[in-house]
Amino acid sequence: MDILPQLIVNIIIAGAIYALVALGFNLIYGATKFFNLAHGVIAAVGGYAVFYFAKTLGWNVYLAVIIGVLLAGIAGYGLDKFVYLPLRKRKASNMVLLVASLGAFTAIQAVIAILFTSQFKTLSYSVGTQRIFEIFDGVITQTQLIILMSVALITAGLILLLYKTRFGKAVRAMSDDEEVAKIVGINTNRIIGRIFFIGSAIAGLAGILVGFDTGIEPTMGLGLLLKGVIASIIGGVGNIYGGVMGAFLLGFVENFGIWKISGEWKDAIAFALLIVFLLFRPKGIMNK
Amino acid sequence: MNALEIKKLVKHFDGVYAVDNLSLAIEKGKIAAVIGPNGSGKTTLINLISGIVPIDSGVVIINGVGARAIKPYNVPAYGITRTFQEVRLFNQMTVIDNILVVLTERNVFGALFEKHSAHHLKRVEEVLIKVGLWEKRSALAQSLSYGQRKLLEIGRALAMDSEVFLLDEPFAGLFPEMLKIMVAAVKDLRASGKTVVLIEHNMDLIRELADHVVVLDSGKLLAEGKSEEVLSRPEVMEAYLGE
Amino acid sequence: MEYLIHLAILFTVYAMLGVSLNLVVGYTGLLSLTHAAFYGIGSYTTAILLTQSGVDFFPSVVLGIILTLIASFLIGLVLSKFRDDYYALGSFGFNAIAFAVFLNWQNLTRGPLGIPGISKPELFGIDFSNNFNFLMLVLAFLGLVYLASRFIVNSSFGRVLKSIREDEEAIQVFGYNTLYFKLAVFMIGAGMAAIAGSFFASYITFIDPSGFTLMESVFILVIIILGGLANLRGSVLGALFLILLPEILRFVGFPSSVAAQMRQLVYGLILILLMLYRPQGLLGEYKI
Amino acid sequence: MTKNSKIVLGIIVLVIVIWGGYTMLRQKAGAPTAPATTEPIKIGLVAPMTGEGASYGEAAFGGAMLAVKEINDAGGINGRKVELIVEDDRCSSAGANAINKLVNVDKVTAIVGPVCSSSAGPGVPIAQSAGTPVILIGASAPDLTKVGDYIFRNYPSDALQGKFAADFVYNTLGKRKTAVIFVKNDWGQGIRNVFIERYKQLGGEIVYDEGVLQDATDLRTQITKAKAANPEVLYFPVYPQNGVAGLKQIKQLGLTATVVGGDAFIEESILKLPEAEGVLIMEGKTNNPDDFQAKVKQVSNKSINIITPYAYDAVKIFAKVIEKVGTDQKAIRDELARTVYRYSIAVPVVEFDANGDLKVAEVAVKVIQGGKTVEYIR
Repeated sequence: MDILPQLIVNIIIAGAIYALVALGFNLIYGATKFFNLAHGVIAAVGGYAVFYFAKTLGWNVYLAVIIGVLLAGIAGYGLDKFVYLPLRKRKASNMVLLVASLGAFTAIQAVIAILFTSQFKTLSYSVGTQRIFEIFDGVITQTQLIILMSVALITAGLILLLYKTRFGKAVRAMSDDEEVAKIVGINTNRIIGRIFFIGSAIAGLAGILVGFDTGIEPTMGLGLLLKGVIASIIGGVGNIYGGVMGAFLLGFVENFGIWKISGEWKDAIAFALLIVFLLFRPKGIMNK
Repeated sequence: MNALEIKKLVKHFDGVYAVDNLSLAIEKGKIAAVIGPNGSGKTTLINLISGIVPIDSGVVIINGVGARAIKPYNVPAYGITRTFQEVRLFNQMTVIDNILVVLTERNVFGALFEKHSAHHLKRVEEVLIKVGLWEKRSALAQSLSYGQRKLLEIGRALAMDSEVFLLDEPFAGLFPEMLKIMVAAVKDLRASGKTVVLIEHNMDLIRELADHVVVLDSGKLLAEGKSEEVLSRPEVMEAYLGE
Repeated sequence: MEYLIHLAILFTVYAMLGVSLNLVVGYTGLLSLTHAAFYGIGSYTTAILLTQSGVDFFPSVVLGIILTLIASFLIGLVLSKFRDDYYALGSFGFNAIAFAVFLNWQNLTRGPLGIPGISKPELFGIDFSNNFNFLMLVLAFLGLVYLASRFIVNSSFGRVLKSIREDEEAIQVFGYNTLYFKLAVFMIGAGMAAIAGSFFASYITFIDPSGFTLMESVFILVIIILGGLANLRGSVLGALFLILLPEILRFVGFPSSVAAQMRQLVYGLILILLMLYRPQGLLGEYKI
Repeated sequence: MTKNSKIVLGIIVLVIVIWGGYTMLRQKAGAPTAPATTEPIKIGLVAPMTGEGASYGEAAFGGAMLAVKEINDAGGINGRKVELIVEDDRCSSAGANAINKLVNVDKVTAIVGPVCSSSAGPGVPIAQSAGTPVILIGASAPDLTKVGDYIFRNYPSDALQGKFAADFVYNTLGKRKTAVIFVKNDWGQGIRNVFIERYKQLGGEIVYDEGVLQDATDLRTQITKAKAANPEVLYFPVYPQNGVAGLKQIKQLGLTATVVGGDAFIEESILKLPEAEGVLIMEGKTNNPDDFQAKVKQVSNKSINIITPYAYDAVKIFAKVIEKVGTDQKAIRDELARTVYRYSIAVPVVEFDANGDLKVAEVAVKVIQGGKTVEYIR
């Protein structure tokens, strides 16, 4: 049996999940220029919100998904409002923001574990009936197709948002030079707040979809975050296309790596890729 | 004899020539002013000579020694010291440490086991008194006023006792009192036979100080020569004031 | 009392880790998150030599330091190309790779099974399997590490390190090849971490890869940020506080099943609040 | 230099003070203090209450709590209540802190746990040297009980499960080609080593053998590789988080080999998974009946899994022994070594061998059917 076709599909699925995380992460990085480590745990917030509303309260799943996405967005917005914004006002360095986001990560993860226990949970117990599609000898499930389509839609949506709206213009002006943007009258803090909302909502969606595909646990954020960050950096941090490209490249290298070496080395392979990029192409594939 | 000579120096950023086939010679023991509109390549020139920015092509000859690739940490070995346009001090260190740090061993093990000789401390004291910061010696550099920071930076350069000093806008934004100290410091350098290359916008100061003037525009040499002669040329004034 | 001695030994080990990391992070401004890797190399060297060959404890410490110096030389060489948050990420990557090696190089490390039965040293007829004697021994070594660090930061070398932290380019044009300085301090810090690792392995008698994860590096970083950057006493204080805090929480009597998550929550909040109100840490002299 | 000498002086003073205090306290500690008979009997529980293994800690907590509640509701042990002191070990070397505190500060009579070998490794030597009896409830690394005579385990060691699985696959199922995907931690690695050694010894062929990280949920490529090796059986000792994802992916990728899991699969998230239907489970015959689980749920509404009944049993066994011989730890140890306990939930009978491991531990083969495990019948 030839495993190559399935391997390629596996790469696409893994890449799509990383891309979902990287998209929001990159958006936020583009506007704020710091590594928001709390991004990973926001994904868990989305997943657990759906778990609570759909499983515990028994609401309609679609409604729960919408609430989950919104809640994740609000959580991100709140973090910005109460932690990052005061720090920015104090002209704190990126490192301070990084460490603060690490604190937020740890704290929120603990809260989730207190509320929901640490047990691994899957959002869909009914995936048995899920349809499976075949593409050239490789199989992909409905959820995974939805993930893939979400990546495409969100990428397109973000491009539209950034290049076709006034809001997007302001965001780009700010990404280029925050000081200049302020001078021309852009309320940068309000824009960053909204960016946090959007980016975090995307992260929430990532958490929810991962929850449907495999499952959720309070510690899920770290793995997602690290892969998302690596994808962003090798793709070109702050660059929307770059994050997506990086995600698929990471999926490719990881899966080829564990095909040729062994699954135990997966994380090491991912980080080795990161270091290689930092050394030889620190700005990523897409950025000059 | 020329203290500093550059030949056919080229540097471009993303296709834009910041320094374009520039050749210059600066005589030892003189003050040379580099002028030109913003973006004419003045700071890039200093960055190239001090190795902060790698050279695309061309040669820099310092005290008769030619170099194509200059590493920043080799610059003092060529006898060059510089200051920065936007003052770059070691902010969270004391005033005295800001100067002491440039006087010590360059070698890791040497630095580790060095004991400060009275000689070093005496030198720091001399310099700090000269720039009027001796009283402030225990303050953190970040707590100084803008003018004091500029003076501390020039003090740090003076402590190096180099042959050639590259000063990037040393007088900009100084109040008269501090300006006086700064002008005196620069004149002292010339008096002790050092060479000074400075970037400056203030014409009165240039007339007062400079022996030699270099005019740059878009990375190219527009004019060069004795200051009174160059500054009286109409095309120079036009290029300069037309910015 | 045995319990207090136990905690004192752990505190001493972490104080060593904190002091050594502070040389790198606090004094030189390199946000290294790979300290647990060096700690691990020291631990594993001692553990393997003590259980599998007849080598004594002290020679094993020396060998651990040598191996760590080699590893830190190579890692430091790569990391010296990076700055700030990229440095943090790159170093994070090396910790992940080191963890993968501990986990997967089974012929050497026994992988996830860990190495049991590590013995305690004996010297000049003093038997250090008595915990109290052992404590005195580690304390003595902490003293040595502390004095060495003190000597380093007060030397001209230390002054150059601080200037690298403040403005690396500016100190370069004064003739310092900063690469050598950064490498030197990185290796010194790593070597000290290896000493801490050897003592830890010997004391705890059992090590496995789970002690040298990314989160362990983060924990050491939290120690020095809390205690204060560029302040050696701060690192000792930070270690004392963070080792004692969870133990004190054991006595406070939260509802048992929540207490541990509460502790994580407290860590997270400490980080956020410190960054908001005292980014240089309790005794710190330097703000990141 | 003055600062340095101050510090040296400070360290010396500190050393002297600690040393002095220590010797004084040690002398005091020697004096026997007769405990008032109404004082509660303290039993420690060491389990991961945070970190990746937290669901096991919660599960152990529920079981132990239920046992304590039942004992106390029935009037305690000889009139003395039981107090459970829970310590977190994060499945890490913090187990040494936890056990140290229980032994030296709380002065517990006995310890239940740890659940993880990575915590028990550094932890149990402390209990052994202090002479505090321990019943391990999940830490299954074979070497642990060999640390000393105070260390017991009511949970079958890894050796048993892996060996039994190999025999079962080779003899009962009659399959000769097996792929192994295991979780890369002490538990998974231990089982895998024993399995492969035994299976090869029997004459079987291992066509694929790879570990996955404990937090891995994308096992597609490993499964794809395993499938390409055409195994008849997939031996799959992984944790629930790997299992939920992995079992789904096995179905999706169309790997049709018989899946044989480890006892970690006995957990709600796996059992309720449609893809888990028909998966075989090797378990050191753990009973975890529904009515028992329902009772646990009344005490703690957190995770319940395979560890829960072991934690329950361990507390109950200690209670019975203490009832008989009192709180003298040496007596407890001696009594444990010869006790035969027939009321346990998890295993039919608890009787320890010379190592302190279960003398008779049956391994059962179960199959997941309709959200539950049922006896496997060929």
